[in-house]
Amino acid sequence: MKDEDIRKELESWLDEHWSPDHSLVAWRSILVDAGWAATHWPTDFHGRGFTSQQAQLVQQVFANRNIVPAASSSPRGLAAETILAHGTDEQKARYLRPILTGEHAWCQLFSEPGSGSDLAGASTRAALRDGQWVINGQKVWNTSAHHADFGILLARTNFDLPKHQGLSYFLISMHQPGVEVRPLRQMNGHASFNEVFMTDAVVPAGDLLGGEGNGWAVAATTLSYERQSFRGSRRSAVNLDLPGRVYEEYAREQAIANEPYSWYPQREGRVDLVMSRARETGAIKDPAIRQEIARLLSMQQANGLTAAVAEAKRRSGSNEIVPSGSIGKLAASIIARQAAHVHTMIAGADAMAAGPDSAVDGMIAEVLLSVPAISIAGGTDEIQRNIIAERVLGMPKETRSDTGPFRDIKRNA
Amino acid sequence: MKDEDIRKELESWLDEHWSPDHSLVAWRSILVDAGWAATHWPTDFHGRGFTSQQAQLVQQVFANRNIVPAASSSPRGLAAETILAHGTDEQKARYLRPILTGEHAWCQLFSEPGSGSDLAGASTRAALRDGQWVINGQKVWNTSAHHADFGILLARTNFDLPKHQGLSYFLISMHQPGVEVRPLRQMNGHASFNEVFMTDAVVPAGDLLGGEGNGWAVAATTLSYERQSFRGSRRSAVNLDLPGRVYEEYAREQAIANEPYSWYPQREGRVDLVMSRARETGAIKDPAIRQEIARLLSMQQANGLTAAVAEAKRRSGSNEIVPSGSIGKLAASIIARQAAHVHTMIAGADAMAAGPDSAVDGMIAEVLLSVPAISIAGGTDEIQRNIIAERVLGMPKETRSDTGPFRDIKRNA
Amino acid sequence: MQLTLSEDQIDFQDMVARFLEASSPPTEVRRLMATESGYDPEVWRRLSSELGLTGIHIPETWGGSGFGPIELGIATEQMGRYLYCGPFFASSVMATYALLQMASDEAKTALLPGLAAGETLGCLVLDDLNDPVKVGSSLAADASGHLQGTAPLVVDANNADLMLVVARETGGLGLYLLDLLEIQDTPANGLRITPRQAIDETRKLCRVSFDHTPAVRIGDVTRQGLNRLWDHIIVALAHEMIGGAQRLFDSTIEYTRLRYQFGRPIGSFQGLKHRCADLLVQLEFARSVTFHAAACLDAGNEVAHEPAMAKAMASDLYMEVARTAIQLRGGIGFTWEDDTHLWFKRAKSAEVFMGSPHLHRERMMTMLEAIS
Amino acid sequence: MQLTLSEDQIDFQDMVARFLEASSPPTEVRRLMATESGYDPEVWRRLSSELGLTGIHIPETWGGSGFGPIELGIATEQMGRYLYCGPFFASSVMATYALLQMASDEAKTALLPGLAAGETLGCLVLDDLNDPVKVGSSLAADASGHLQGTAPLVVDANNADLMLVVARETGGLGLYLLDLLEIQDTPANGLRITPRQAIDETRKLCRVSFDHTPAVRIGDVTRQGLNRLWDHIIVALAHEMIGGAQRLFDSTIEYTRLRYQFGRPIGSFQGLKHRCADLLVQLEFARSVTFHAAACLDAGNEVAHEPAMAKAMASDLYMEVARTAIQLRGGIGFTWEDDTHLWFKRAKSAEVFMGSPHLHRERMMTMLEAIS
Repeated sequence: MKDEDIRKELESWLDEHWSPDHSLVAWRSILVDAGWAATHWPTDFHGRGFTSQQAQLVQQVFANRNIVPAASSSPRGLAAETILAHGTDEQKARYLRPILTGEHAWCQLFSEPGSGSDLAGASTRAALRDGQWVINGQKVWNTSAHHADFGILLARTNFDLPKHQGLSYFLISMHQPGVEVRPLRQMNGHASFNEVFMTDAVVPAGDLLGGEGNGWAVAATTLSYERQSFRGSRRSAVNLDLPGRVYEEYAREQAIANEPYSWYPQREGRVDLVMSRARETGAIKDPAIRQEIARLLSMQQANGLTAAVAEAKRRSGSNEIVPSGSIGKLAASIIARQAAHVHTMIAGADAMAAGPDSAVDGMIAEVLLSVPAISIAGGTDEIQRNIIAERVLGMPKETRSDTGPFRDIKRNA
Repeated sequence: MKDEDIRKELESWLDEHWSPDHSLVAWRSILVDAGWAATHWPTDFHGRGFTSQQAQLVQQVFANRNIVPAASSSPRGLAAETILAHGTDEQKARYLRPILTGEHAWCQLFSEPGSGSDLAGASTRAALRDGQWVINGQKVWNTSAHHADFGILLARTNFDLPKHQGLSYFLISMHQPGVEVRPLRQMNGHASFNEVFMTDAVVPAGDLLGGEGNGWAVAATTLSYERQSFRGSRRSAVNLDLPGRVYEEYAREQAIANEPYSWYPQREGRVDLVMSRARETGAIKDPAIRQEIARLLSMQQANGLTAAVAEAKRRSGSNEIVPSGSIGKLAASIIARQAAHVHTMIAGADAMAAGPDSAVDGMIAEVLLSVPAISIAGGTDEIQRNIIAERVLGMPKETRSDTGPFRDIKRNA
Repeated sequence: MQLTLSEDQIDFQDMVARFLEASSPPTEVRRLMATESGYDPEVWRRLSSELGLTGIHIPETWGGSGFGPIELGIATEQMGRYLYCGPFFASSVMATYALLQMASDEAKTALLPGLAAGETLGCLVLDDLNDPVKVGSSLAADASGHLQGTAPLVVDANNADLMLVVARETGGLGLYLLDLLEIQDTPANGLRITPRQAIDETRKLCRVSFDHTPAVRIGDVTRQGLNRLWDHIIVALAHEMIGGAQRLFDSTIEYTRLRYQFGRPIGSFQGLKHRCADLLVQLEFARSVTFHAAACLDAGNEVAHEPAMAKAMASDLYMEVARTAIQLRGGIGFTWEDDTHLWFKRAKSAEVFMGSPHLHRERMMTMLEAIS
Repeated sequence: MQLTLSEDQIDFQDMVARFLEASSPPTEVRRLMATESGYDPEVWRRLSSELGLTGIHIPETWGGSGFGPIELGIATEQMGRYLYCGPFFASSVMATYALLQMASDEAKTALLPGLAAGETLGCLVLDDLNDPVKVGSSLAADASGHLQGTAPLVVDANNADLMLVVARETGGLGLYLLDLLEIQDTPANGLRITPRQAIDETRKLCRVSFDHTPAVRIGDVTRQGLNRLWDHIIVALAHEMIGGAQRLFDSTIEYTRLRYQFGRPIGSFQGLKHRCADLLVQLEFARSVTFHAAACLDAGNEVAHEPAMAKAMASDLYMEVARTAIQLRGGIGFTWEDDTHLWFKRAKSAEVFMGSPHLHRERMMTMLEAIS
């Protein structure tokens, strides 16, 4: 199908069906029924089998016309793509539609306190009892778990197999007595994450995804989608300040979805504020500070260029090894650290203060207390360096200490 | 014996016997015969069994009166102490005296091209054939090997034992056809070291030291003496510019002994030159350079203080864990690197030039081309960091990959 | 010059450590930092009267024990280690040193005994906390001793009974006293003490402003004297930072020994080992230099670069240790629940308190240039 | 703006690489660096006439191929990689750019074709190689065009047929020409070219001094123009450094894979891995910025901070890679026999050539301030 044909068909369909007076769910139901909610999905499941270029074109039309799209916030999207890839027809039929309409919110239950850098070391236990899976264990770093209806869960069904082989992947209802969600406050005062405690929580046999013992392969699908969304913007392309019920409800949904990420720009160091701060405070005249600003802005621009070059090469289908996401992630960490250093130098003693009456309405203080997260979240700097060294540079791996049956591997109590 | 009595006895002995008109060997022979050459050695072997404090007192008297002492340059001293600790009476009788008189020069044959950081991985082969040891292999980093009469040699007598167990320690004559010494030029133009190639070189059965298979234990004695001499000055305490045959011969001996070390101050970065260079060039006015000078001088002073504190604690017999020599070694490396950085900043484009008509008669250029050695020689920075982490901080060791029979350990071809 | 602690000093250090170990565990730190005053009066009373810490560096004539910067450093080092919450730094370090070094004998006699006993609490108002050269740029006194202007950052002003103010005056700077109990009764005194939110909640901050506020002039302040005061304060601060850094460092090493990932303790990974080894070198450096700076003050050296050097090194070291302490703990180290952030925030705050590292390196160079 | 090399540019790069791979192996580098001229005329002839490198960035009017800074950068990057020994940087980069940017059309017409063809060799005499602002401080021309003064560091002056000199004159700076073949015949010309020992023996250095030496004025030099010339030269230099750094980095990674200690390849030790990963980030950064700087020049941007940024980053990166390359090789890396030091010396020399990193960071800030 030609791009122009797609555009024409969609535009005329929208002319006919779009109205800001729908409820959010009603509008998205119309979208799903007409096959415009997830056009890159297969025709059997709400889609049109479009290529990702075609799907992007569709999104562009929605954005241009300022029309509310199907629900796609992060953990929701990861769940949908993973179910699409590994689910049975029954699972797809049951779970995909309410994800697109926004009726079901999802969360991701992978990380555990005992296995932060080592997802495959999960020790949450899933045991089949009386035809259903009984789950016991603790998960952590679960964004939006307190708003979620369902979770994608990585748990161990066999402790006698090597660690990657004993894992299974489940779709778990968050609304049950065995699941307790507690907010987890961070050192910067925000509480963007949760801990999830599962005590004899239950998953019906039909909600095992991808088969017993295949959890790591299924999780790999989720993680690969997660990495792809790393560079994407979290902000909706739609202007939310328009009249109409669907806009109001969508704005509310977006506010909830974005709330955990409000401090993320600070976590990256707010390089954008550096020059104006240096001018306001007069720090721009301090040669020692100028050196550090120059280093920071150099790295920042270099990182942007490096990413643009990688993107250009990817698009041109070049065979050259393109530095992976790990380089960008490690770079972001180095930049944020230097930004915090520079903001500290610029502020001087004022950096002792926090809150609304401190520099940039407390934003500088929030930077100083948020940057330590960027070198940890989503894989520590140390893990990124290992990946770069082994996968990009081809340096030899170390002998592993975590082979053999999982139960014999030394791990945290 | 009281210090005062020692001093009196020595002074009156010296009054009677010392004369600058002796030949060097003749004077040292007199010293040895009278037991003043190595007073901390046992009475059976040229010594008086003095404590190290008493021996220091003796040295002090020699220095105060500007009297030439027994021969003691570095590899010679290491050989003597090791023979004293592990040798048979025959070996001691044969080798110790000519070391003290200076008639025999020695060199150390431990490092190999294939095992730089890993002395115990030596693969030079020693095989017993017709009642004598036949040596084949290559050694490297052998200071003064081209002036040496004998070498202390670490070689492998058994390739089927684990690596530390198959080594033996030999006393080898350098004057034989199977031993070839080649000078090894460094990137800074100096040639302070040699490579030594041994092809069917021969060691009489009686010159195995400490028994077959005990090489690592014997080498440990040598290495411990080597570490102790790390902080000591290499310069003679004696004024060499005096008339008299013994002074002339001693000056010649010292010149040969010190020649390989002439660039060592440059290897350490010549921090002493920084302030004067900064003033002369006007770099002292550059705030960015001032920051780096301040960092350098801070580290330099801190290192001096840290060493002084450690020394004070050692002397007071404190039980506190005193940061080991590895910290000092690593610190020296960090300081030298920063010194090179600072000298480069100060020199600017002038740092492109070298030789007598460049800065400080070429000394700055020599600094820039010599500092890379300090973080390698005598144990790389990486090895020092491992030692600090494991022995000082008690962090857990990694699983070893070099256990089992030596012949099965992966190593360089 | 003294290189190591004497036996008496080690005993004193142990005593302070035992006291704070019992009275300032993290649970107490968390409880107190959430209060307005930020301290426990009973602990303060014992620290002052039983341990005599508040008067340790005050001559016996004025009710102290007559020791000096080394002993004060021992005390602040332990306070940094246990993150002691209370007005010690404001009152016993800043205000007391200001009196000792700049006040008239009359004022010393009147005020030091109360501070030595911990019965009165002082604070020191400086309108700039970055650089001694800038002090006096926005706070001035007129000929009748009335103060005008603002000091944006004053430690523990909310807890103070008396306030020492360095203000610009015709021809220079002067030291002024406000008795806060007394001035409350003065109508329209123009004094405003506004508590401020601080990055480090264990150390209370206020904005203090004066609008024709009556004060008493109690001493001359020369630029050299102010530098010297500054140096005394930053050496006590450097000790505090060393104490905090050591604690974080020790606990981090311990953590790497006990925490397993990929089937082995994370402390066995060479990447972490090398980082910790480098930190140890930095820690030993900063510690040696800080102790030496105290010894230089103790020996009465007039102008010395060592205090600036110590502050710069201790600041860089503490931040680096704090950063590493969070990093090696991973996600858990970034949580509120974990104690690491309490020290991290102190490290960040202390880094810029009384001058950032680059500023002290510049100061140090100026002094070194002057010497030779 | 261009982000990646076009196919034609990649072909060009491959061609240059193949040529240098064959003509500039380390054995040749070692042979040539020990000679006085430091280059092989036959290789120079092929590089000029067969590959056309000497004229790559010269407009076709003057005998070149009409490409720009990107293509020149491709060439110098490969020269850095293979440590090509020859007067390319002095003649084709420095002297040619000086003519292109500052000379009169008449002078261009007279001189550029020879340079483009590689038949004449030029060099550029600047009395300061640190900072464009300082150029002209010790070299002056009088009204009759006689030069007086000294330039302590001139690259390849010993090989030059013609010398371009930036000299102070009444009211500013001017560009002067000395035809060295011609001037030999002038008695008492006052010109002295003294070869100097260089840290990097693969790039020949001389001291050049003038004592009432007759020269021809061929162009105006504004401060802005000089800055622009400087920026063109340092971008070509940054490319050269990237090429050298990449070569050292690749060979070092390879070494860590093949070298065994303690029964395992040293590249399996995490300490080394993390260090190499950090270096790769720096390398990618410096490479992106350098290419971008060339693209900015190519696009004709008037004042841009990118050249200064590229020089600073490439310098720091190259030194860090060079240091690591020696360190990870251990003792062997410090020997003359091993090739690593050849690149190390180029790295050290290039670090300070045409301005040290801190100086370019300062320049970059000045330009950034001017923009916004």
